[in-house]
Amino acid sequence: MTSRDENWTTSAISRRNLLKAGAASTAVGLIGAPTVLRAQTPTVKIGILEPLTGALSYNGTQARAGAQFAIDAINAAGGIKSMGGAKLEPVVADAQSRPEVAAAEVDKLAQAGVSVFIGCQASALGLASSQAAARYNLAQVFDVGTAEQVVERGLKNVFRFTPGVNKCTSTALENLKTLNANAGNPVKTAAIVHEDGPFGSGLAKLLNERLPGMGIQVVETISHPTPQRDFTNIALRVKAAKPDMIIPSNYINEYTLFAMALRQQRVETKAIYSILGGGASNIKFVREQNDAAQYVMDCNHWYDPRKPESQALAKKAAEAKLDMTYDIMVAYACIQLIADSLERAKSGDREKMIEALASSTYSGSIMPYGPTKFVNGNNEGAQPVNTQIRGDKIELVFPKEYATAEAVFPMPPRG
Amino acid sequence: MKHATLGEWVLYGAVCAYLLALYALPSDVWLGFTINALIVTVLSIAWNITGGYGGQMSFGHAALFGTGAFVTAILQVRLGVNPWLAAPLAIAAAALVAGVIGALSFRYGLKGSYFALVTLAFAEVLRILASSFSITGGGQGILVPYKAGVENLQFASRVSTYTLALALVALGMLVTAWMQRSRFGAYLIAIRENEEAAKALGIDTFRTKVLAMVLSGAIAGTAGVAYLQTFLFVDSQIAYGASMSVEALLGPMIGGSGTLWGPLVGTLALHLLGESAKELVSGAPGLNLVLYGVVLLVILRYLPDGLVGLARRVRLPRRAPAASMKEAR
Amino acid sequence: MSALILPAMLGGLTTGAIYALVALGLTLIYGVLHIINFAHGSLLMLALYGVYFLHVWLGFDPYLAIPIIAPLFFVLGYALQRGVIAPFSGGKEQNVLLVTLALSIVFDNLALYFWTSNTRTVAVSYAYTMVEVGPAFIPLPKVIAFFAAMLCAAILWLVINRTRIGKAIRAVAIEKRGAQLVGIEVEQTYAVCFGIGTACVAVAACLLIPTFYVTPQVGYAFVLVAFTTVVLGGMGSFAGALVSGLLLGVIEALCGLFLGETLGQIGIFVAFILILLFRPAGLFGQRTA
Amino acid sequence: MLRVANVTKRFGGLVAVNDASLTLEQGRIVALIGPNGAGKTTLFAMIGGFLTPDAGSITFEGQEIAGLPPHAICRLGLTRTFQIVQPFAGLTVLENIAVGAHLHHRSRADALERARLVAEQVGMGRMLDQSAQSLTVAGRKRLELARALATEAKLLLLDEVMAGLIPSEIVEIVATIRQIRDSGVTILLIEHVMQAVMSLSEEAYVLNQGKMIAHGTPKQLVADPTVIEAYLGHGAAERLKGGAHA
Repeated sequence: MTSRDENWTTSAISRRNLLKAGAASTAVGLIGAPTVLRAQTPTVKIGILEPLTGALSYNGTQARAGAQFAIDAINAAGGIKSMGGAKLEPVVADAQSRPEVAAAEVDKLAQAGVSVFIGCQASALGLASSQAAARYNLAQVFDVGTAEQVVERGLKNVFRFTPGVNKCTSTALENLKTLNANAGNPVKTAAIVHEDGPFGSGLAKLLNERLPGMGIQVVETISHPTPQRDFTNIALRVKAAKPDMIIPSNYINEYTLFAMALRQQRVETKAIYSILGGGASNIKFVREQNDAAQYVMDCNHWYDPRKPESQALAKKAAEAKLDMTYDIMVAYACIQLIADSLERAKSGDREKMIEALASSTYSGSIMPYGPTKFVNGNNEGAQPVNTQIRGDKIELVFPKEYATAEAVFPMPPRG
Repeated sequence: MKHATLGEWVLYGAVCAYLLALYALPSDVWLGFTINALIVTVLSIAWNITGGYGGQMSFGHAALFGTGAFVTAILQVRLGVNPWLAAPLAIAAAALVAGVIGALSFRYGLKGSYFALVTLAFAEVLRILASSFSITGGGQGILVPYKAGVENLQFASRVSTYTLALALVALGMLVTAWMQRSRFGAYLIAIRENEEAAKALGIDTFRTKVLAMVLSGAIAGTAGVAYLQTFLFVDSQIAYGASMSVEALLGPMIGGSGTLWGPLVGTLALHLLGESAKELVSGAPGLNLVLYGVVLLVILRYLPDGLVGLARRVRLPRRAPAASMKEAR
Repeated sequence: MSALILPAMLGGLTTGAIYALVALGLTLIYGVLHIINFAHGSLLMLALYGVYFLHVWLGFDPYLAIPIIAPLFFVLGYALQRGVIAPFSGGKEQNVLLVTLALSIVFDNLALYFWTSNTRTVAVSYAYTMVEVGPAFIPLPKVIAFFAAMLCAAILWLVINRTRIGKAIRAVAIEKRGAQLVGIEVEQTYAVCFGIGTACVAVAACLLIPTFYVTPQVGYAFVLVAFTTVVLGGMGSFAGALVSGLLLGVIEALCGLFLGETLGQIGIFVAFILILLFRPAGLFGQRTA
Repeated sequence: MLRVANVTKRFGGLVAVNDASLTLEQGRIVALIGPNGAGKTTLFAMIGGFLTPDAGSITFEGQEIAGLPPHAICRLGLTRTFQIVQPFAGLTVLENIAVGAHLHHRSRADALERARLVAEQVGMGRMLDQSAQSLTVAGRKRLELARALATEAKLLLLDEVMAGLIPSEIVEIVATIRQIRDSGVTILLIEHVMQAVMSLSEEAYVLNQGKMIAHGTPKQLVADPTVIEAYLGHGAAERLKGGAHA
């Protein structure tokens, strides 16, 4: 077994606290005698709303782990100093990969008295949860929620720390343009293969609009459902279109099958350039399908691997036998952002949290982001980076200032 | 109609007391939880008409639920129709879809597991269509802008949303109660019990079954509308995914299929079970659903007639069964 | 596009062989016990994990795992029918459906708890060994699966038509009461039947994993198609399951090619609905109503 | 009232009913007899609309009904019962009968009222709240009859309502059937119990291997050699005659 879920005793305890909070409040209502247990040291409750079961449970579980690492690190470093060393206390809730459950769990988080919460991996879940949280003036820091609908609703409690699909696409295209230009523009045609959910579809639309402007013709756009059982056909279509570059955008299972099919059908291209691709930034894919994975490039959420905190996080993840995925990094960074806002707000009050987040200029997270700047809930300081699979590692290759390796573009012909 | 037994009085009394208590002690957690359960209850009531009373076990009620949700969303967002007008149109659309599915299936004599599978397939077809065309938002789904207000059929307060959901459940149960006492209901039950005999007694079984589907579709569509107006977002997976179809049938089957209170009792019980399981094995996601599944198995094993069936067997001790039989005219 | 038709069809045939493999066990269960086994996908998932761990822990090649996994799953299936499905459903068809549904919830989430939702794949050297068939390259494991599907169907046919237990199974399938009267133990036969069906799904898992992955939810990807295959082929017909599995693979491949993969899935379900409406006994079944 | 003319029904290669005809006058009790497998139930199924004849015509009160669906035929006033009883097992006796009564009574109360009357008529007044499942064979046969009667049919097709009953029960049901006829309902019955046929019916048709081989009063028919042969095999009439003389 490679990555058996560790025993998250801390979060288990907090789950019980949540139950207690619920029970206590019921008791309050019933008996009318408010007896809230006070903790010895001041604490600030942070909600972690992730899909821990259901279709998205892998991402959700990883994100929960990342948030927990961050909370442990912050507490170990003395908690929130402006609040007398207050400790962060996670309150974990399972969104079950279902929007209505995500919304209902927000009620519980609010009841449990969280000051802010992070979540919840998929846009559909995040849309539902932030809508519910708006009722409580409760801020939600989005770890991943790329659909632009997230920040188009005018909700004051939405803070998407990571880049959305628009930003990811434009950065990916800029980076691609640079890479292509540096190599003497070998890439002139592209095929897009994307999952048919919110993120893949939105992305494909954008790419079709913008690639031609860069001198790259889109010769094939193929959408597929999740799950898709067989990629032979898609590989064949891609092969027939003879693109210089393939842009896959899907979840890890499909990404794995697609990469295998490309290799099996001997599809030769100059580049596999994925945007928010589920597999290309997943070390598991690299380990298990190493041949198929070589030189695959991805523009995705990724941390700045040179920061000491990043390295400490990587070490912790390895100790916990967890694969280092972007879900962990992003959740970690979101907690960092929250801790910074708490320092400035000097209070766990929800209203003040929203103010503090809205005025944040934080730039100390593990992510390679500029100063935080929320506009309509969208962090304009956020940016994705390019990674590339090299050997058995995922290297950051672009932008230059964070790079751990030189990009190889186009990729060398395969044997 | 038979008289309710002591057990039934206690069970229904407890359910009503719980539902009313939420007004006295409004807790957002419990309100939110119950709103979800009530919306599913409306869908369960729909399923119960065809599945419980009519004996036509559908595995694709998501097709009707999703149509209700999608049509309201499309009318509001794409055509700017007011939700008060969009809702009845969506309900009509769901009824129409139900009628078409029913007419096709019953015209060709599908029943039992064949009917279950064909309804499942219809829901899948709709799911694929919804994720393929831009009118339904393709894969991105449809987000309805949040504009709280009675005129927009959106409620800022939980209590109002709850009242709406409760009213819909009450309405659904009234329709069911009416049906139980009507000729249509008698015919539907007769078909469930023995279709050949029903035909011989002058019942147009095809028409009756299709009508049941239409009625069920309208109610399921109502559930879809309620879902959309509550969560303001729908995509193909939420609307037409298999999980809604399963939710639709679990409640009545656990509560007591073909009974007036079965969908409400069963759905509430299952949602409570789900929550308790979550709290009981907190911190170990997955185990809660294992527990849920195991309890489900135990209910199936020991309560073959559901919770309502259990309640029916609980009588006042001094009243001998024979005596009560006589009284129950 | 036209140059792709033939390779797509060949690809579809090999995918279809997997559908057929998964459906073979299901059609036996459906044909004899007349129940919708919703746990079938979950059993496939469990078998995939079984093969995976045999490979990772003990270095078993997936194909060599067949003689271990298949008997194991026969026992599992037998025990499930005897110990859970039969007693818990009380013999009611609708309850069987719920029992298998509940079982699948239990299995899927046990897997999630113990093995997490990590995607796991088995890296075998021959996954990229390609066989050239006319204009198409087909991965060796898929070619193996294709022929194995035929072999499995043939073996099942022999077991059902040429052995004593097969005779009992057929008798029970046709007339439960009558079989009981002539001294066949119906419950025992049901359990054996469920066991064989489950063993089939285990074999399918061994053949599938070299070109696929496993997660706790992997069963969903196959369960609906498996039902379609069973109905299309005629419940209880192995030849039917084989042919319809292949046919569905081709339908899916061609619809995917011409309608796009998203809309193309519709092909399978439309075929399913049409078959149910116009020929509910399937391509190879006798109409019984 | 009912006229079956040259009706034929084939199942694959098997001809179940072959060019059979019969006529039924209003207000009579007519029996349809014949050995097992003669095609009686198939003929009933065609009259009731459960099967469509391959050839021939069936008219009820001057209207062609061959090929009409069962419920439409029932609404015209022609109701059949089943040889193998088909109760609504989960319902009570009263509810079972009320289903039939609903045909002409939309309101539940009226249908239940009518069902009670019918139950009294067939002697089930004391079993109203018993579940149909718990009834004895005789009870189920009665229920079958009661349900059909509750549709206020003008013509009842009774398919072996006496099979499996003990003699005392047969006496009771014969009386009931006669009473029903006296209330103005015409009756066509399939019956094996010859004693009942003899006492109950005014005329009878004999069906053998799908063909109508004889028609007459029951007395005439028992003396008819073709009928005896149909039941007992070739040469039986001769042997019987010989035996009688010996």
